[in-house]
Amino acid sequence: MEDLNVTFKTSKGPVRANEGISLEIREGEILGLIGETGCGKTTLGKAILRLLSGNAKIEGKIVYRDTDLLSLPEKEMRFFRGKEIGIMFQNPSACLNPVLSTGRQIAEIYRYHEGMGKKEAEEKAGEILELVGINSLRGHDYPHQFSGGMLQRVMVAIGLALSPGLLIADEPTKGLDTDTKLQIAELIAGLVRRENASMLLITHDLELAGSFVDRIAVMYAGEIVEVGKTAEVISNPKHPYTLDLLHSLPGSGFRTVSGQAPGLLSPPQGCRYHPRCSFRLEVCSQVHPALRGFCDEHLTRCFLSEKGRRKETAARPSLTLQSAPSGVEKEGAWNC
Amino acid sequence: IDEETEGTAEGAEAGEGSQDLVVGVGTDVSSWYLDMFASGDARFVWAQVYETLVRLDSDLNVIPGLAESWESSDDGKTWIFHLRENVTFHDGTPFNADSVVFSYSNQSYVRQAVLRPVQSVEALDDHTVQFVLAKPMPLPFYLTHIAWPVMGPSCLDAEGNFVKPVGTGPFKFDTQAKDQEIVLTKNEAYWGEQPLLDKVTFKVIPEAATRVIALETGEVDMIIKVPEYDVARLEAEEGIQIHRKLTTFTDFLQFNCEKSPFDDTRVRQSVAYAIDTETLVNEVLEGIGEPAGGRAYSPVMMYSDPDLETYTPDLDKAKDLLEEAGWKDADGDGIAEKDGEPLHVTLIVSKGVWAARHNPMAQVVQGTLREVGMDVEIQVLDEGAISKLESAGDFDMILRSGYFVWGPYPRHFFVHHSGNPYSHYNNETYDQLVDEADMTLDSQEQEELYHSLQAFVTEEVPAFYLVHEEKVVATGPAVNGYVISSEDPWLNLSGIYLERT
Amino acid sequence: MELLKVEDLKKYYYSGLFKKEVRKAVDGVSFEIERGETLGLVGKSGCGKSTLGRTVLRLLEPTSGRVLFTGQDISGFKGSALKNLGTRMQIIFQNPESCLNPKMKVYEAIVEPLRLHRLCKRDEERERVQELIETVSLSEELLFRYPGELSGGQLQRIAIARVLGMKPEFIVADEPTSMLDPLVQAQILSLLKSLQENYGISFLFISHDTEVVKWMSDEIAVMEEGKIIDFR
Amino acid sequence: MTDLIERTVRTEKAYLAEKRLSFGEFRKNRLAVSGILLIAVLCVLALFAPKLAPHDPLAQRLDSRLLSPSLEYPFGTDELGRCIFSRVIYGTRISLGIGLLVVAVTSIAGTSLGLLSGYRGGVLDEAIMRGVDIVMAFPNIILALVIAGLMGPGFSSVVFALVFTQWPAYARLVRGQVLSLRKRAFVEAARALRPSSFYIMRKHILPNCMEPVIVLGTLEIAHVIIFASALSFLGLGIQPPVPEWGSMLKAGIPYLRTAPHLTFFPGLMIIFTVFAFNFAGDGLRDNLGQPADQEVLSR
Amino acid sequence: MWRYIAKRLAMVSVVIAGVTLVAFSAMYLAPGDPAEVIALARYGDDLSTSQIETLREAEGLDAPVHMQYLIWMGHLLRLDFGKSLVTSEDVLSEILQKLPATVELAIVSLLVSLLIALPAGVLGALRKNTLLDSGCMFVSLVGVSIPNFWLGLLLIWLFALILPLFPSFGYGSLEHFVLPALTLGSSMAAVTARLTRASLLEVLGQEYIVAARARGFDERTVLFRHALKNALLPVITFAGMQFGYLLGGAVIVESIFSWPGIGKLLVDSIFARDFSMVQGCVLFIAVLFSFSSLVVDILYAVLDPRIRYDRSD
Ligand SMILES: Nc1ncnc2c1ncn2[C@@H]1O[C@H](COP(=O)(O)OP(=O)(O)OP(=O)(O)O)[C@@H](O)[C@H]1O
Ligand SMILES: Nc1ncnc2c1ncn2[C@@H]1O[C@H](COP(=O)(O)OP(=O)(O)OP(=O)(O)O)[C@@H](O)[C@H]1O
Ligand SMILES: [Mg+2]
Ligand SMILES: [Mg+2]
Repeated sequence: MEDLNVTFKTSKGPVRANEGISLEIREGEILGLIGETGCGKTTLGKAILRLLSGNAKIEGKIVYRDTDLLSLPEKEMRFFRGKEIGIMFQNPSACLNPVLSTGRQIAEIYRYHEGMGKKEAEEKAGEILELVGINSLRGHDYPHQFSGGMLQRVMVAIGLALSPGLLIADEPTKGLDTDTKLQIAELIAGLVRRENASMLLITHDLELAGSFVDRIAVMYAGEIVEVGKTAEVISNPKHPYTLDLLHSLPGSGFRTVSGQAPGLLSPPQGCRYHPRCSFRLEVCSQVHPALRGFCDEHLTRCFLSEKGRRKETAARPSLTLQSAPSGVEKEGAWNC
Repeated sequence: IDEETEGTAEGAEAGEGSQDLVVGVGTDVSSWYLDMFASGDARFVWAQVYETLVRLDSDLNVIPGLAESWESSDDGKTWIFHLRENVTFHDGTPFNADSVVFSYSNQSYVRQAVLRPVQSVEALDDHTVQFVLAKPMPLPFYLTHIAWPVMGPSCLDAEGNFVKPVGTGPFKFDTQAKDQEIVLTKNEAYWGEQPLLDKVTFKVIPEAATRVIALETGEVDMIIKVPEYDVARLEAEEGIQIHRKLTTFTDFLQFNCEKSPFDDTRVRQSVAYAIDTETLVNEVLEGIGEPAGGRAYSPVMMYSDPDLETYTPDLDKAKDLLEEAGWKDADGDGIAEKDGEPLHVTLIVSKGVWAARHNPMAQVVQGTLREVGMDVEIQVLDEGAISKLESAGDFDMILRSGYFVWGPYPRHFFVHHSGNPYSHYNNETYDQLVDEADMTLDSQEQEELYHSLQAFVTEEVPAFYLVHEEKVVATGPAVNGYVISSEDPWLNLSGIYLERT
Repeated sequence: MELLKVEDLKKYYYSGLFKKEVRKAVDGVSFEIERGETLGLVGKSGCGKSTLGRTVLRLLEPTSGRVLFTGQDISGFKGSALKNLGTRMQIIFQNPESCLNPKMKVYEAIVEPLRLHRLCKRDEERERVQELIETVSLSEELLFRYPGELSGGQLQRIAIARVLGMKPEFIVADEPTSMLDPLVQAQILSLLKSLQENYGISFLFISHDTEVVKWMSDEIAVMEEGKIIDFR
Repeated sequence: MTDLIERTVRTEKAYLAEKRLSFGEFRKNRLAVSGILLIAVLCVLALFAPKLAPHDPLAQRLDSRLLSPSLEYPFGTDELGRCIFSRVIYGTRISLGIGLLVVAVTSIAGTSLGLLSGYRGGVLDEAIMRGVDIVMAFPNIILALVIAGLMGPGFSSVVFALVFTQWPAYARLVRGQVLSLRKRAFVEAARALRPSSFYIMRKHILPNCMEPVIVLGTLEIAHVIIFASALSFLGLGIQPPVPEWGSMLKAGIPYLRTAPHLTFFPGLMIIFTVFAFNFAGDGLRDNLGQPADQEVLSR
Repeated sequence: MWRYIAKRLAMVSVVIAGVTLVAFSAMYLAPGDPAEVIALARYGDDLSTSQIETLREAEGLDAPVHMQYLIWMGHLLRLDFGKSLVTSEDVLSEILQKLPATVELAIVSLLVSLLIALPAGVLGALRKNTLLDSGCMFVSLVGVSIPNFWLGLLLIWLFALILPLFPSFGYGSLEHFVLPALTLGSSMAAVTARLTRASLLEVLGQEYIVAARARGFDERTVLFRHALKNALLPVITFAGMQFGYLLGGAVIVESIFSWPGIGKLLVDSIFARDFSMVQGCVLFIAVLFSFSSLVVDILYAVLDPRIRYDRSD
């Protein structure tokens, strides 16, 4: 993805749900995407497959294995959906057709993509349902007869059915109890690894991300604010938002940060996190920081790190910037 | 008749192919038995299967039918008919006096209606029948009606249920598919002139426009009741022939003479002067028909008075008459008033088969009467509603047709007789004239009486007679030798033969 | 006296067009919740938690069993008593994406209960909505969007705001934070907790996150196959 | 405090802007605007018929019958030499009046009954739906006859007859929609607020099932206008020579092949009306709270 | 479901009782003395009052209305439909003779209308706001605005006379169906097409359609396997109603095409005040109508699994 912008036209003006997103998902990699709710994760996932609603405008470049998806005509886009790039939606109760039995909705995929017979496809559907922990007999049931977690798992089953080259999973484990969650996560990850496929895992579950994901990208208010190897980001977060996020986990004290995510209609000037940031600098409110490398493959969008300073949780740094941010780029001294 | 058709018979032999005629009619035959009236176009079919004792030729002259001759006693109360011999019904049973007795027995509905005065029908011998009446009556005229023909007693089974039509006519009943078609085949044993056709199929096509197209496409060879507005167009079409002849039907505006404003003869006369019946014929009916100008008897009818003075339209006269009657437009709104009441009248039109011609006629009448200051409200109603208003006397005018169904039928004038509950007209002189005419047997006297009746109606206007209708039949290219007859429910197929290319 | 008492509640689902199938989603459940207390409800996915939550509120007619709210059997409630119950017992649904009327804007969705129960004056309405949406950490710019134009987490918080506006005494919270990031989740949960402390609200709190349930609840019930097998 | 006021004012503004905007959207919808314009034209025709019609619609000129359109008679003359243009204009009053009134009343009544039936279910549903079956299976002509007999001819009896026979269509249609809508999650969520069922029907179900009602209603106008003329032949309502599109059409049928303009122009007016209401209906539907993005994304 | 069906079937008798009762009393309220009108139809214009009175007594028309209805009902229970008051034909056999033509025409017309409407509606929805959509819309709006009698005659003129492809009238072979079915079908098709379009548009805007696209299905699969079933609900209702209407109301088309159907029989009988025939027709129409509405309701439940009739959850 290069410099991806997604704007939704609304009655109030454009909502910039994704702004200047450049991100790559490598072959065989699981990339975790975390971030504040409403920051544009789902939008990003849908944008890849061009499934956004009519009022969305996508600009930039999305290249999948040498194909620029955004320039494809709608007809050809179809060949990338499902088989090449699969997606598990976030809201299963709205994304399953209420008048078709779940089994049929899964079987359909096999029949369409693999040309299976009806019988065979239904059997396969049963198998994959069993795989996500649902009795295959329930394939005859309709979505409204399923519990929230079961629908979630049906979504997973549908996403996995084709073992796509790239899987976009939007919170695939929400609403599942811990055991099932792990089981499902392992199932997905296992499959992806086995097929040497890639995955974009959108989640709010940092623990899950911690244990299954190769790299993590953190989003805030429509922008990527930090990307890096999982261990790096979790243990050594560079952006104050990532840090706050980690602190807010129930395990680490449930600490909350005051304030609310900015509206995407008119995001704050400068760094978008600055109103809530506890390390706020003067420049933060004026200049929009760029995403840059902090150390090998660890990028962040924060002025603090630009100076190569590691944040200390306790101290409030009193740094001032000497030069304009545009000049900072050339600075090569990045400490790891 | 014999002489006329001889020549065409040769033509038939020369003609190739089947002699199966297809006729498009508007309604099906719902009843084949004499306990009910053969309504609508059923009579055209009956006319092929059944025959009457007395018949009319195509110009409405009385000629022998199944009865070769007849005579009456001097008082006109006893009628003796001498029946034709060697006639057999379609099923082979002989036609004789018993079958006549059967046909005019008490179970035939005519005995409850117009033939009520008949006290007894008896077979004097095998081929002589005697009708005894309660009052003098020109019975043969009545017996020309095709809805009251002679049927074979064998049309009933042992229990007295109707099984199938058994007549003596030139064609035999073959099959019937309800509301689709009736198939008749040639009666090889017909007593009269042999029909040239082998088979006649009547197709039921209720919609006139469809009937016309069916003729144009050749799906049928002949259609009856061709709409006036299609006549000119069809005439111009190659191969299609239009046959027209004046009939006994006359459209008329019947007044409610029992209530204001039409209880005043002057007001009725004013209407008569206002309406230009020639315009009606020319502009509404495309020139088909003959303007009546108040004349009750169509010129084709026996006793129609050729010298009768009819109305010529005169709006000023009409207005004067109205004014004389007290109706004057005082407030200048174009509507006359009397005692402050505006001249507002209702005109009832039936929604039935006549609607197509009566609707525009009624509107023209409305428009015309408006000019003399009469505000006419048209109400298009179904028969039930009309009969209700009629018996309650809750109307001013009715536009109707068809009382004068066929031939020299003396009963016609009963329509305004005070004995008729629907007449809404009370005039002793008139009643007397009608009764007298009905009972007179001497044709000289009859003629005089009927002439004076016509004059009376024109003068007193219990109804204003508008248009004498013309019967229009169209035939396709294959049809030869058709001669149209004035008698309307009668369809004369005797001379027809087909030449298909 | 306990605020809510559930006695041997059963809810069976019948399905099948021509042949009957019965699914015993809730099969004889009894529990009590005191005022100001939270009962956590955990259990494997599909064990009947949501069904229980909805049946307790009588959104589903129970197959059998009783639900007593402040000592009264709510199954007999009608008319204004039932209407009144609306402001006292509420539920935050598990699937916010389908729980909002697709043709109603967010503002209308939040204001709906307020108007319905006349919980505030007409002229204070807007202010109240503003307040509510901010308590769930959302920006006001969302107010005039349709549900289809919001993210999962935003929908979920709107569902919460809508319920909070009524200041109910008892709330069934069916995985109220499943779509929220930890930061916001912490905010919302703290909000719920502080509301509980200030107003004595009781919760039936359904969640899969053991940490969260532990943090929220006074007591935890464990469900399996439609029955409560353990109280912790 | 000032903060609070400011905030209130702000939302107030937003709210108002919102309201205005939806009107703006409406205006943007070209189809809807053209629909409204067409309706306006019809209304002008109806209101100012005496000013606009070049001739007396009832004046017969038997010497100039069946004339083709000309400068003097823009739409030609009919079988009695009346100016079809003037008749068509005057006909707007009656046909449009009947069409609008009947469609308005039936759609409202039918929709309400359908809502009730579908949402409440049980005996009420059974009763209403059997009522629907009875009315629909019942031959309309009998009804027309009875009304004609009891009420006599007149505008109101036509309207009554039409309303009585046309409502079931809406009821059934709406009920079908309601049956599946009432099982939707958002309805259950709304039920949790414990409003009256009336409220749920009005606020949550109705807006989501208006689509077919609007479609049916805007198309029914044509049927109603035509049906009204069929009734006039039973002595109900509009009697000749009053100009009314349906009757004009019918009276012109015999001349379909020789003078097609007799049927063409009244037919055209019916089509015109149907278009007007359909365009407006489509606009209305798009503004009924259909989120802009709920549109198909095929490009 | 079985129980529901059984219940509904039982309800058919209520509908029958309802329709026939209403029809019976309405016929009485209709203007005119029934005996007189019947006599008029039986004996023609030459009526005498005694004939009317005899008829009134013979046919039991002198009994109070409710008694007449009860007597009729009583006969009906013994499956005796009586005889036509006007023609003395056996009501049952007359109806059974005409019913097949009506039902056949209704079915064929319905099929024709669906064959026109569904593709038009679907195309309209898929190519929303394109020329094609506007074209479909234009045609369908014109379609509803054209009265049957006009269209019917136009079709006859075009396809029987100008291009002699089909017979202009009659009933029998398959070709006879073409023009009447087209006439009836196309006027119904318009509404159905618009409904399909509107309903499909609504469904196509749903999230699960996006989800189906995400699975890589081509538009055809999305449409036929996913969207259409949802979109069909209102269409089915409407088609069901149309079918019912066709059973009793296609009078104009029947008479234009000389179709020997029950619609014309009914109307003729109404005008002739042929009570027993009217009652018989009304009864059959009501039964068929109830069945079609039951079928629609069952189809609902089959198409939309959320709809259940037996138990309300
Ligand atoms: N169709 C739309 N029209 C207008 N705004 C939209 C639309 N869809 C989404 N948005 C806005 O775009 C932003 C990003 O939404 P998105 O669904 O991508 O968030 P998300 O990161 O997935 O959040 P969550 O974790 O809550 O699911 C949100 O603020 C949302 O309100
Ligand atoms: N309308 C219905 N008809 C039939 N079965 C249903 C219906 N709704 C739910 N079920 C079934 O009832 C059982 C319990 O469902 P419920 O939604 O209560 O589970 P849950 O505990 O909330 O699960 P989750 O944690 O996954 O949301 C499930 O097996 C589900 O499939
Ligand atoms: Mg999301
Ligand atoms: Mg649940």
